[in-house]
Amino acid sequence: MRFEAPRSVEEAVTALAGQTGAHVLAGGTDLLVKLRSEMIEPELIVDIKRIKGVREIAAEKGGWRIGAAVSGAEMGEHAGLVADWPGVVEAAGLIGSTQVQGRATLAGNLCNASPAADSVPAMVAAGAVARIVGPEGTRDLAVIDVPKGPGKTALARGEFIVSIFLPAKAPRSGDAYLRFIPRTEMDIAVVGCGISLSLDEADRVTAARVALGAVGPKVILVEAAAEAIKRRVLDEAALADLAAACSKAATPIDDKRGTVDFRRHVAGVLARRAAVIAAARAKGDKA
Amino acid sequence: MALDDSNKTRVFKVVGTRPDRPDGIDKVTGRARFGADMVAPGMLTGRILRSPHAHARILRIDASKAEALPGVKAVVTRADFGDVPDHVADIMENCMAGEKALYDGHAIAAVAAISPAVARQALRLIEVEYDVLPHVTDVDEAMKPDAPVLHEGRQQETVPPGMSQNVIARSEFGHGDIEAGLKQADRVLERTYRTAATHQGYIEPHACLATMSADGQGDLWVCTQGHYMVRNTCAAILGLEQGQLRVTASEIGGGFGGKTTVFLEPVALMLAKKSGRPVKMVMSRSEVLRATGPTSSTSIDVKIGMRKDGKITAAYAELRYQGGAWPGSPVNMGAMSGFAPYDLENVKTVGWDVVTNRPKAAAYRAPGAPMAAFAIESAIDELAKGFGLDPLAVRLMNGADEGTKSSYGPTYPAIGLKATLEAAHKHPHWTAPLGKNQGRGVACGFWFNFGGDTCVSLNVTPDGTVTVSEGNPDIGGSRASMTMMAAEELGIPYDQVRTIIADTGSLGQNEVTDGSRVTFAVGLATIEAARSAKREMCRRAAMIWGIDEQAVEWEDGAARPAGPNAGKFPPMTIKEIAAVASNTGGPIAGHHEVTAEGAGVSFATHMVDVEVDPDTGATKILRYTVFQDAGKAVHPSYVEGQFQGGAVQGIGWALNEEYIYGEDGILQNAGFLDYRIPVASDLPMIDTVILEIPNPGHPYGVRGVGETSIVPPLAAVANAVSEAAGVRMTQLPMSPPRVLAAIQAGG
Amino acid sequence: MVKVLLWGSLADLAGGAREVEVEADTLRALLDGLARDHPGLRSELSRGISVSIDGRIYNDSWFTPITPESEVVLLKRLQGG
Amino acid sequence: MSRIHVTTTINGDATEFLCEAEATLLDVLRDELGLTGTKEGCGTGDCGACSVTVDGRLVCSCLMLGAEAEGREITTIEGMATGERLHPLQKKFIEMAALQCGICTPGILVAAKSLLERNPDPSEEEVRYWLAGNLCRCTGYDKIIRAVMETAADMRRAS
Repeated sequence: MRFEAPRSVEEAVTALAGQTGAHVLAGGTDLLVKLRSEMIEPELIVDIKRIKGVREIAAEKGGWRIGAAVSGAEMGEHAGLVADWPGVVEAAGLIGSTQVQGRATLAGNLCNASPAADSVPAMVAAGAVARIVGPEGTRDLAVIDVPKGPGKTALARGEFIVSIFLPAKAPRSGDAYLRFIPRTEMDIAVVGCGISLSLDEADRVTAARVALGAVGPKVILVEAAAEAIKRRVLDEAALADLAAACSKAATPIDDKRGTVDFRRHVAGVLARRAAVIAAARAKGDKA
Repeated sequence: MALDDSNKTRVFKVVGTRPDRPDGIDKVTGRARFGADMVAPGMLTGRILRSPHAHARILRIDASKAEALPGVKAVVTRADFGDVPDHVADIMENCMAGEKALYDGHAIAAVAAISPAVARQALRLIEVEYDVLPHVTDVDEAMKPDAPVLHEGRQQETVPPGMSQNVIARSEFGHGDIEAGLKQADRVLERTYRTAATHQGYIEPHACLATMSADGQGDLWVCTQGHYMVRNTCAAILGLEQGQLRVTASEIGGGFGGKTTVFLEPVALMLAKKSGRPVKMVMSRSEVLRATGPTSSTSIDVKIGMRKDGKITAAYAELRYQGGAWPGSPVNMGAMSGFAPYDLENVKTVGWDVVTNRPKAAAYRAPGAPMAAFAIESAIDELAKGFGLDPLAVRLMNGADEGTKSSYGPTYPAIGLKATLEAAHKHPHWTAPLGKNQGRGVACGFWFNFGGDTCVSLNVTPDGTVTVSEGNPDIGGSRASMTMMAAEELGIPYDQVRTIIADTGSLGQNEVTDGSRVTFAVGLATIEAARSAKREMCRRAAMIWGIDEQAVEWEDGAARPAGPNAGKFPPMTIKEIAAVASNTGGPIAGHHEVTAEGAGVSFATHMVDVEVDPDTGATKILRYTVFQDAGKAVHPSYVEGQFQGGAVQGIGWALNEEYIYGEDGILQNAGFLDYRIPVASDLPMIDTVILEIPNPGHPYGVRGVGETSIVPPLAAVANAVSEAAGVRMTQLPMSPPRVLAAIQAGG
Repeated sequence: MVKVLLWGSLADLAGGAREVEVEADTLRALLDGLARDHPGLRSELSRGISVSIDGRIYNDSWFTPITPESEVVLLKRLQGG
Repeated sequence: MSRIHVTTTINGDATEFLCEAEATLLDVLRDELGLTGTKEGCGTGDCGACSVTVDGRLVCSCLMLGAEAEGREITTIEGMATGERLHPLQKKFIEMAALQCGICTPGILVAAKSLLERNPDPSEEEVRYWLAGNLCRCTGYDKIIRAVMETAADMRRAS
């Protein structure tokens, strides 16, 4: 196995495209576990952290461009990003321990393509877009279209994600992400739910995106859940409809982390709770 | 000097204080050397190939390609060991499979190579041909007559005919007449409880470094709870003389019973022997979970009759414990301990020892007792609450006391159960208000506590300071306790004594650090060693003074003339006596070798408040208080630490920890990600109340404290969760899916 | 003679008696006497047992004194963790 | 296999080492540099025993390649005391019996120090969540949390 730490996107693309069994290293919190357990045996590891700009959070068109090597801890320390997309920041902040937070990245969480990735439902709810570079140049792809199934992504050979873009936050909008785990920390999500919504002056929902994690082979954007609350004030009835839509949309499996029934039910519970937080944020309440 | 000191009136100077532990600085600076921290020149890396099958016949092992790989210095399979004595045959089988692989992770072969990478590659080159057999991992399934059989011919004569060969033994304990007792009850509760297998979960994986010379001399550095056990077991397996194998215990990063046997050690010695080089072996976490440790999973039927005033009229339990792939689950201890807190006229327990295709159960803190307590304390709680009675009052009404004939036979001397219950009853925790979705649970627990072979050597240096050598690895501050007891007995300051853990060449046989024995037994031997040194120092002073040695007494670190000579000479301090030791007969030492018997039993009552989220089934521990009898707390901080640590391990067992096997018999959660031990944010502070009912079998009244604390929490948490959720939980772990399903089914 | 209390399933092996009497003044004499007088107990005795004498548990000490007044209870061999 | 040459700073000392591409920083610290105070409990980032700081950021050294250390500043448990002067956390851990077996202690001390550098006045909940990635099986965490809180209070008073 070889190790390279290129200084430019071009060098990185050349290295990745020129070698079968090449893996990208950003935070490394998934890659090194796989390496250690002999799940993968790379020929080449390309550390992208020394590429200019990948460790930066930059303002762009009213939104934020987050470099592929920005860690969860760095996101949590960025006041502007926290103010606009607290749900995404919290979701990233739920990945692993404090130690893992020092390294783990949004891009890595996305490319690992785990159905249970915490940041992905939050990014999907936020309408995030991944910027992908590769031998054919640069392209932008909605985050929801990046994972294709467990461990599978839409990235071609030689391609990697160089940044994630979170769009400008609309007025009177807010986002939130909640997950369920058996302990209070250190677990993989049994169910995750990200919600982004906007309210009018009468607190009626004008726009909403609801995404579920860990209840299907990849993140699920639940259109029916968004429809269930649009044009409504988030009262008990609306929240119940939201929860029901999420439970219905979930297509989970039984495994060591949870059962089908549990996941379906809790998908609704989390959606309801996350919606309340997102709505409070949209109203400007401290939450 | 008699053992039975008047310890009730004794005023201690050092014992009962909280000095800094002697190994503290090493452990906060990273200097302390644990199992994996040792190196030797020319050292090789040893690694083990493990079975990917739960149950398979090993048809052929071809290691020729691995042996041919450059950098590979030795390959070992079972064939290298030959026949071993009967008493270590099962241990040998567990360390290296013979004819069959009996569980996922069972060791099949091992290599020693010049680097971890070469060793890894070599393992892949070993070809093993398996005939995969049907497997069974569940205890109730394994008892069925048509279950796949692990061993033929191991069933004991206690098992009725016609049962599966997986049922190894049946045992029965108790007294009185259950049927007659049940007739006097106003209610008879019958329930079946189940608990999952859990792992000791020590943070330090097993590790050792072995060297072995052609002349049969070996050295082993190892993290273990008992290096004398390692020596004796390895010597038996490898056909060595015990005296030729020197084992040195590293610092040990937790054990909780899981390091009371060997796994890697005989293999490392064999690799070292074949390669002629030192071999270091360190397990990965996944190996630790797949192939060491766990405790039994259990299935327990309880039948208890209670009068409406709370009096238990009859108590019966049938306990089925699977102990993994070989006989020896801790079911007997469960069957003997479960009803031990109670004074019962009619009590009976039946225990079944069952084998399954899982790793061999190792001891885990009060082996067998927590599961039995979970079942029995849950049933008592349900009955008490059903009658609208105070569950603490019901336990007090039925509680065992001095003179009670215990459920396992003996009559109790002075014991502390009722003291723990009374302390719990008057503690503010008991009457604190509870909120919505919250519940409070209590439970009692019992443990026997052990003694065993123990040696301590105490030397007075020429400057009058003292070294204590003992043979039990310090797993949680025992060096401090020994130092304190030596200082107490000698009447000198704590900082004048240093305690070390000696290797197997330096002391006689020592039982492993288990059974909560160390502070009791090693403490007892330390005190006796100090007393023997004191007698010698009194004799030296008498020589100097020219008086009869009977007329000298020891007080506050000095020999003083007593009786008719009192005041005739100024006292001689330990330093003054030591300074002239060469002139009065030579170096001064005391030693004591004993099979310590007479460990006092110990009881605890735990109280816990929880909140259950009715929408997700998640449980939050809000408040926790441990009430336990310590006999005499030598170093109260470390006694509290034992209470707190045991409680939290029990909380993990109650809520989230479990071995999860797939249909294929493969362990699905062999890592700390999905084997979920409690993390800091899961818990509140764990309050402790230390009761001190002296053990008459120890000079200072000490009782073991390490194990009892894990016995009550499973039931205490279950009783609290059941109250909070409004539905009785009878299966562990009470993971959120299980609690939510129970709420939904019950509501 | 010393009265020895057997646990339930051990009693079955001794012909059903929960209590047997043995001529013994030490633990060793007790164990030898039990094996001699009750051959059915030998297999369990050889697997190792603990003995409670007046409420204290003994595993190995052969010459622990026993008197006719002692309360002697056989226990399954105990193991700690 | 050619080894990678890495120049880095460890506990303030300029350090060079050679490592295999797949060697983790933990492997390098323990096996190449003899800094065995950093422990391996799991190798998967789940136990925190291998905690170190890299450019002031708390990480698991088992989840970082040795090669990534190039040009970074790394601090391990061995760098916590100054000569014979213990860090206040180290002193408090001994005084309050916040360790039993001691295997998790180096990682917990490194993590707690990193917390107090960022937040000199953490709540109990903040300490518990910050340390959630540091498993301790012996203590039930009680005395650890208390020791960190008390050290924080002492350090606030002293500054």
